[in-house]
Amino acid sequence: MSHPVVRVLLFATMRQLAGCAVTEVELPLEGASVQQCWEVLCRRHPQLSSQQATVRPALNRSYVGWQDAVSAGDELAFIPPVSGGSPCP
Amino acid sequence: MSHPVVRVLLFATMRQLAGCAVTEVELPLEGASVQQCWEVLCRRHPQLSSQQATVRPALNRSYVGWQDAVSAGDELAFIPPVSGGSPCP
Amino acid sequence: MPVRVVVSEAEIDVAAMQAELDLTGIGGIATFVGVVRDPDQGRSVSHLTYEAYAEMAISELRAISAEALGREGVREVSVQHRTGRVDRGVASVAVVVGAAHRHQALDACTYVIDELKGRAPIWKVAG
Amino acid sequence: MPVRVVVSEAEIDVAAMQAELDLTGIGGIATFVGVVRDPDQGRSVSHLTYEAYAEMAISELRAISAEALGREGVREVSVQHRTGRVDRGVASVAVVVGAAHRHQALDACTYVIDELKGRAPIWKVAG
Repeated sequence: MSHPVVRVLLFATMRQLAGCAVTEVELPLEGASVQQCWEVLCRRHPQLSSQQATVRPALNRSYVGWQDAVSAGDELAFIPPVSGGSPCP
Repeated sequence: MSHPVVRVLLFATMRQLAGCAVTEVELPLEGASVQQCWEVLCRRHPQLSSQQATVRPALNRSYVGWQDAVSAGDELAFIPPVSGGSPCP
Repeated sequence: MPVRVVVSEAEIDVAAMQAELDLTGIGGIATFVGVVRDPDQGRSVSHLTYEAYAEMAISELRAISAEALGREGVREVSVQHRTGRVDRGVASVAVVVGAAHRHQALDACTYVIDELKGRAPIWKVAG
Repeated sequence: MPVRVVVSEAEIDVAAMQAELDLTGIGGIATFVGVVRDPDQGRSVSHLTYEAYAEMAISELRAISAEALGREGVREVSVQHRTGRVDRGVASVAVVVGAAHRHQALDACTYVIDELKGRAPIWKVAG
């Protein structure tokens, strides 16, 4: 049986560090946590691991916690500090 | 010798009560106060006298106090409560 | 010229007011437009009529604008108020403020419209 | 429809956003426009480039707009953010709020732009 897979989207500094905008992560098990997906992602892209303190996870286009469960086919993103709007602090 | 004269402008409710938009007031003396001008005006238009608590005097297009001095040729107005802007309270 | 004040019967062109700003150093533009509200407290409103002591209103609005320009970051202030008949849904007043940062622009815009309502010799009248 | 959200490469037409509002019961329209500031901290800026997680940005901006609509008096919210290259002096973001009263409109406009900056997955990137 194949492992469940989630799509991981990478933006801005995360995209630049990883060198790709989209990747897939194979979960150790169905219902794995966001945190476990992050660890799998970082094994492939070790340069991302230092970013964990600054990114916020988003699952299927909503912010979630690191312990939330991920299912096969989900869209996962690790959102670096946002800087939209006008160029004000 | 003729008495000094000031122009008095009347707006909104003041204009409606007085029935005129502009009038002239003859001062009892040069350097009379805004208050004295008001009293002369109210002798001619007694229906205005009840408005004193709500109006603010303006001399030559700036708000002033009731005891400020008026000179011949000045433009005097008694500003009823303003209500410009959008129709919000 | 960082201050523009108009009190007139002419329709207010908000886009033109915004376009006239000198954008040097400006990161945020806050605009407030007051429109004749319909319905108002449950009643239908076809129009409002504004009367102004125009010369003094202009002088007060220039003073208010100068006070807003004295605030940190504020670079441009433009104010326009109509006189005469203004139909429902149409702008009776507009305030445009350009500033370096967004809160500077929004706060100064609030200041100008609040002071206008308290000090500018302009009245809604019957008719 | 009291909420409109656009995240796109298209130029922002603020006048069109304002014109699209349903003005029923509205007495005040507050608008914030963020423009690419030049100079910025003493340096000349030719343009900025914005990247967005567009689907999520739209979803967050809809949520923020709904929160603003939940405030007293707020009737209409329209938000637009650009992606890609935006030249200096050009709008990168615009927020338009229509409400019964002026402070409701101005406060809700401030709320939307503040939340946008904190939550919408949009980034300034090099290039």
